[in-house]
Amino acid sequence: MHAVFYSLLPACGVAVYFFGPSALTVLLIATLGCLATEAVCQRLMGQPVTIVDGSAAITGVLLALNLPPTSPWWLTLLGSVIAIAIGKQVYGGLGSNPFNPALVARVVLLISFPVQMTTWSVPAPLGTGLDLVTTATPLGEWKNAVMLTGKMPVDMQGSMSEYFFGNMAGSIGEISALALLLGAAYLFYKRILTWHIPVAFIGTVVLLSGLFWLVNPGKYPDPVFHLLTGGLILGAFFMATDMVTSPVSVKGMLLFGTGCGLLTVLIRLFGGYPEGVSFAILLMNAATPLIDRYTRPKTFGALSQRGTQ
Amino acid sequence: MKLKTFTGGIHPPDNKQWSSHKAIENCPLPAEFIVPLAQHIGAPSVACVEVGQHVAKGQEIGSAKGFVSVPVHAPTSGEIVAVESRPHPWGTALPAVVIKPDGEDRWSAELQPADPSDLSVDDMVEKVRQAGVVGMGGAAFPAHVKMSPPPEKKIRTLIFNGVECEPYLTADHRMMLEEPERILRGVALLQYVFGAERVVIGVEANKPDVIDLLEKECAGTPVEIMALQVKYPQGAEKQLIAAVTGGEVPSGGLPMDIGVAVHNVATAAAVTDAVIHGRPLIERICTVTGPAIREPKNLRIRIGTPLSHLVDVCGGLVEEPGKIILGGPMMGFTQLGFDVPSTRGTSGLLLLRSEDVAAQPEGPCIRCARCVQACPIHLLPATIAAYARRDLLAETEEYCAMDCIECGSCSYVCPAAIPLVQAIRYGKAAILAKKRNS
Amino acid sequence: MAELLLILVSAIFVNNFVLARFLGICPFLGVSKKVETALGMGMAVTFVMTVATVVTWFVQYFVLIPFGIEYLQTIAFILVIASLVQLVEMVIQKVSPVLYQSLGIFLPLITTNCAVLGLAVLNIQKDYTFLEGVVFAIGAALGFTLALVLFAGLRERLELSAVPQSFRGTAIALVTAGLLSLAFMGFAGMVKG
Amino acid sequence: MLASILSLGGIGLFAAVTLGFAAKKFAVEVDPREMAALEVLPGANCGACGFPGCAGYAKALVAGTIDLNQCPPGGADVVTKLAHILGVEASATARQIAVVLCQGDNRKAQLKYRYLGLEDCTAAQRIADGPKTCPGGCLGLGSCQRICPFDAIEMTADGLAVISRENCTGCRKCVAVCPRDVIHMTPYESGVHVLCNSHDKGAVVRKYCQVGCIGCNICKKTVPDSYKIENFLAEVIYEQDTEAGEAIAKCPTKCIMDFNVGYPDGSSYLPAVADKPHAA
Repeated sequence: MHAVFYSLLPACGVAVYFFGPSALTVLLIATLGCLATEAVCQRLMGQPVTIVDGSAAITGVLLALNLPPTSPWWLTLLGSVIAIAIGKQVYGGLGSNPFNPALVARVVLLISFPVQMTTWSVPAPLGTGLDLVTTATPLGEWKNAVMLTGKMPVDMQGSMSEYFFGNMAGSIGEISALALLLGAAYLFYKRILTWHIPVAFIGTVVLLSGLFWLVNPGKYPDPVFHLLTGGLILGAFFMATDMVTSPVSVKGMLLFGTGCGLLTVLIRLFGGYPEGVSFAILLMNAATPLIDRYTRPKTFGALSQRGTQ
Repeated sequence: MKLKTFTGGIHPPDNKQWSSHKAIENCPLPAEFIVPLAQHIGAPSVACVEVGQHVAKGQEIGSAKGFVSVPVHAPTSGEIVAVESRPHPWGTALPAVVIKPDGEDRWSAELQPADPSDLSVDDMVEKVRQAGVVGMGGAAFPAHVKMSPPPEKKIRTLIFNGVECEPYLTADHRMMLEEPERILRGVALLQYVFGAERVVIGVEANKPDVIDLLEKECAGTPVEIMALQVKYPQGAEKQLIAAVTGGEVPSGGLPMDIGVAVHNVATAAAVTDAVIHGRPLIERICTVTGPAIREPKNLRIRIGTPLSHLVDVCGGLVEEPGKIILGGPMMGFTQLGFDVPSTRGTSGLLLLRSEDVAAQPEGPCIRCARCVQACPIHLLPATIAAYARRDLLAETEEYCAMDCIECGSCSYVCPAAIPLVQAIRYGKAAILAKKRNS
Repeated sequence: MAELLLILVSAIFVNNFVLARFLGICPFLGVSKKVETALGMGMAVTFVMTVATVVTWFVQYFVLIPFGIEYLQTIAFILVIASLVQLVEMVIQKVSPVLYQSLGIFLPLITTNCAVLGLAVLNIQKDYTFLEGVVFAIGAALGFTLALVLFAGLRERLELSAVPQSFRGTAIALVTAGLLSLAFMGFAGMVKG
Repeated sequence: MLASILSLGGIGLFAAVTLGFAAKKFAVEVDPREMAALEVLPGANCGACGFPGCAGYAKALVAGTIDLNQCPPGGADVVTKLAHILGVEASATARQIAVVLCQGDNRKAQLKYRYLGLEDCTAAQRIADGPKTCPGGCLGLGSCQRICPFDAIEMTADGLAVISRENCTGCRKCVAVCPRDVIHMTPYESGVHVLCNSHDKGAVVRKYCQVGCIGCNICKKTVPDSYKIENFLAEVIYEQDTEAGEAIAKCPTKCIMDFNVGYPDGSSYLPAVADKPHAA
């Protein structure tokens, strides 16, 4: 559990570098909020308080990484209460929740407070003294352009390399692909993550968006754009791979990842919301019990595939 | 050259360094032998001696009851002191014959050696049954039953289990190193009984000395020596068959259903003694090891030697043991004390210190699926255990709890220290009980 | 053809009858304890919805409108649906008593199931042609079944989690249903519903 | 106006005809009495009547293969209702409740080994006959408490099962699940019980339990017709237990208890205020 916490630190570092103190406050409020909520809930239910295991802290950081850098303190606090109380403790604490708590909070906030949740800001690296100017995320920009003109926006904001290092608008954790990949590599090294879900997830997104891109390059962005913008890498490596809410068998994980990828592209290209990763993962979390039921590994010496009854 | 193995399984530290270099020593006779009448799978034997009667070494003191049962023999010559219930390794008090050795250790006169060439297959199976030979790997299943498969089930491949994948234990290792000819004659006898075309001795790659020796001994004979990847539970019957032949024993079926038979190397040696020398199974190699014993040893013990005697022979205890286990740490039986006798299935006595068994409190299952990857039978241990603990027996059975071989891999890898194997065993027992009642 | 596909997809995902339009909530909560029962209920509702749409479409355009008695629409539709449910109930009791036992009261309750009546009325309001109406019905029914089976899978999983005493049963089911419809909000706006 | 009547009437008629035809084709005869019986039964599906749930019992009742008083949770009023439905004369049975015949919690009784594993008596019993030295004592791991459908059993802090006399409906599920058979069915009226289930000799019992019955016969001497001793274990004769209370004070290990006075220590249950009349 603590290893996952450390693997998120690079992303937080980049966020604080680009968005300055406001990102730091969001991170602190979210993490402390989650820890406090878990302690209160467990005390109320008369269970031993287990915030030391760090699962609430991880949910807090993940939630913060999903929020815009300028989100007000009450929004973050409300998000952490929802994540822990409704997302996890109501189901009985660690291991019992069917949905990823951080994503539950993000989607609740996105739908309840659309304005605050979509005020993005231009990254102002520390030392340049720029205050944060509000702007749209690359995905948001693309969706508005398609809505209005039916075509790609003419002057796309920033180039691919900038996206890679994080110099683009987006929620705190989404911006730098490099920092996230660094954290994920650490988790692979510690063998906490298996490759199945991220590879299936990202693979499906790249393939499908590539297909659409080939069919109509004027309208649909290329796969690399999809990869580096929005919450794909954060979602694929840290959100979708949350063990509690993802399938147990290898076939199940691959199916889960593919499903997430499919839904992400569908929502991004045709849906109402610019960012589809959160919804895709939540939907696949809902399908996990069924996936587990029908992708059981074949029992040793079983005559037929008894798993699919 | 990639070594063969099965899918799933775990890599626990093998801890064999305590005793793997120690030659086999004969264990001196204890003051008193307690020979349990129930030592094998199947109906326990019935005492056929009275208190005060004088018996010779190897004389039958408990006769078999039914086909799946074997007789029990006196480990030495001496006087029957009692025939009563005594503490038994299975945890409860069970009937046993208590013998006070007279020190002469005189073989019984009726036992005569025989020349295998003029014995028919049935004679051999009968001699093996009379000698009380059982599977020495720990399961203690009567060997003569395995040696008489129904005629339509032809055994094409005969596998000898020299894997010994259980950590700490080195009994088979030392026996293969020091008494290979006794084993190989048994192998030849069993090949004759089964008429198997292919004979394979499976040995894990962590015993290179044994592999070289056996390859030298078996050069020119049809016996194949196969080095297998070091992985637990390689020694489990179904897993060994999958590793050697690639075939899977059908769920709920037996190895003979796919034309295979598996015997422990020590069982082969016991068959030699029974058929050629006419001697019953009254002794076996047992590794006394673990951090809590002063001098770990590989002892040739007589069946029925109390554990307290084994501890004294190995120089006594370093400290009060946290756990006393008969067999290995993965599938062994935890004992309440040392006043328990050894039996035919006792492949080792493991004494762990208190800090070795620091119990971690059980945490919630976060579905990390490590147990799913570890399970050699490709089950979902966490799901089965969860259903079993809530007495949802229909789902427990639906998720194939009955196929579980209780090897302990899932409990070993579970980061939340959930007693998965105990929960599954509880589920299996509940399912069987429900079947019996309905 | 693309038009029909759009209706189908929008009925299953975008405007899911249970999770987006919030119709048919009582069987959604009542019959979702086991996946098999949920599937059984889904099939029964699919049959009733499809046939009901066909019949109500004819009743609307060949009986109510010619005679100018559109005001009787609700009564007529309920009459048709009720008799269809009666038929389904008999068939299921004969074919699979186990399913009949597990569905229990919820089988006859399909008659008053707002999803079924809602579908029939929506068909008329949207002026769907006969074919569009049937496709819409199949889409709605599949959407209902999808939501029901997903929810049954989740509830079966909750059987194994340590839900606190005060939340066990319907309480946790309602929370989970809320989160499930939250997830389905992702499809919002995907197709002009 | 006429059009609406005719059209609706027409649809109704058409539906009626098809349903009539279908009803014959898919006819499945169900005895209405079975439905009525099912309504009356408590529906706890506890299996005390020996049938897999109330539906099975209702079917057997209508078939007449079982008498009416086999449903303990239903008690007397269900018996009378069933008699009314089936038109049969009913023989009411005396109310029976379950009692845990043991006081040896983890402080009073000795443990054979430190048990680490499933919080379940049946699971613990499979390992060397359970962690408690006493062969018949309550293991206190809560199997009975979890299975009781009427929430009538609680576990004291020191691991002893105690059954509330008021909540227990006598469905016998705890008796079936207890691996040590320490829960016995006793008449509701009798509150006095010998709380021990060990047939070991007195000297052996003293070694592993402070409140065990040592078979000293004092209770039998004090109230001869209320107690009987069977190989070193005293037992109340419930038919004549009116004076059984006198022996409580005399028992050397305080093993006999009157549940109308108080429950074993550590229990949160309180005895019913009104003193229950003893069986005549």
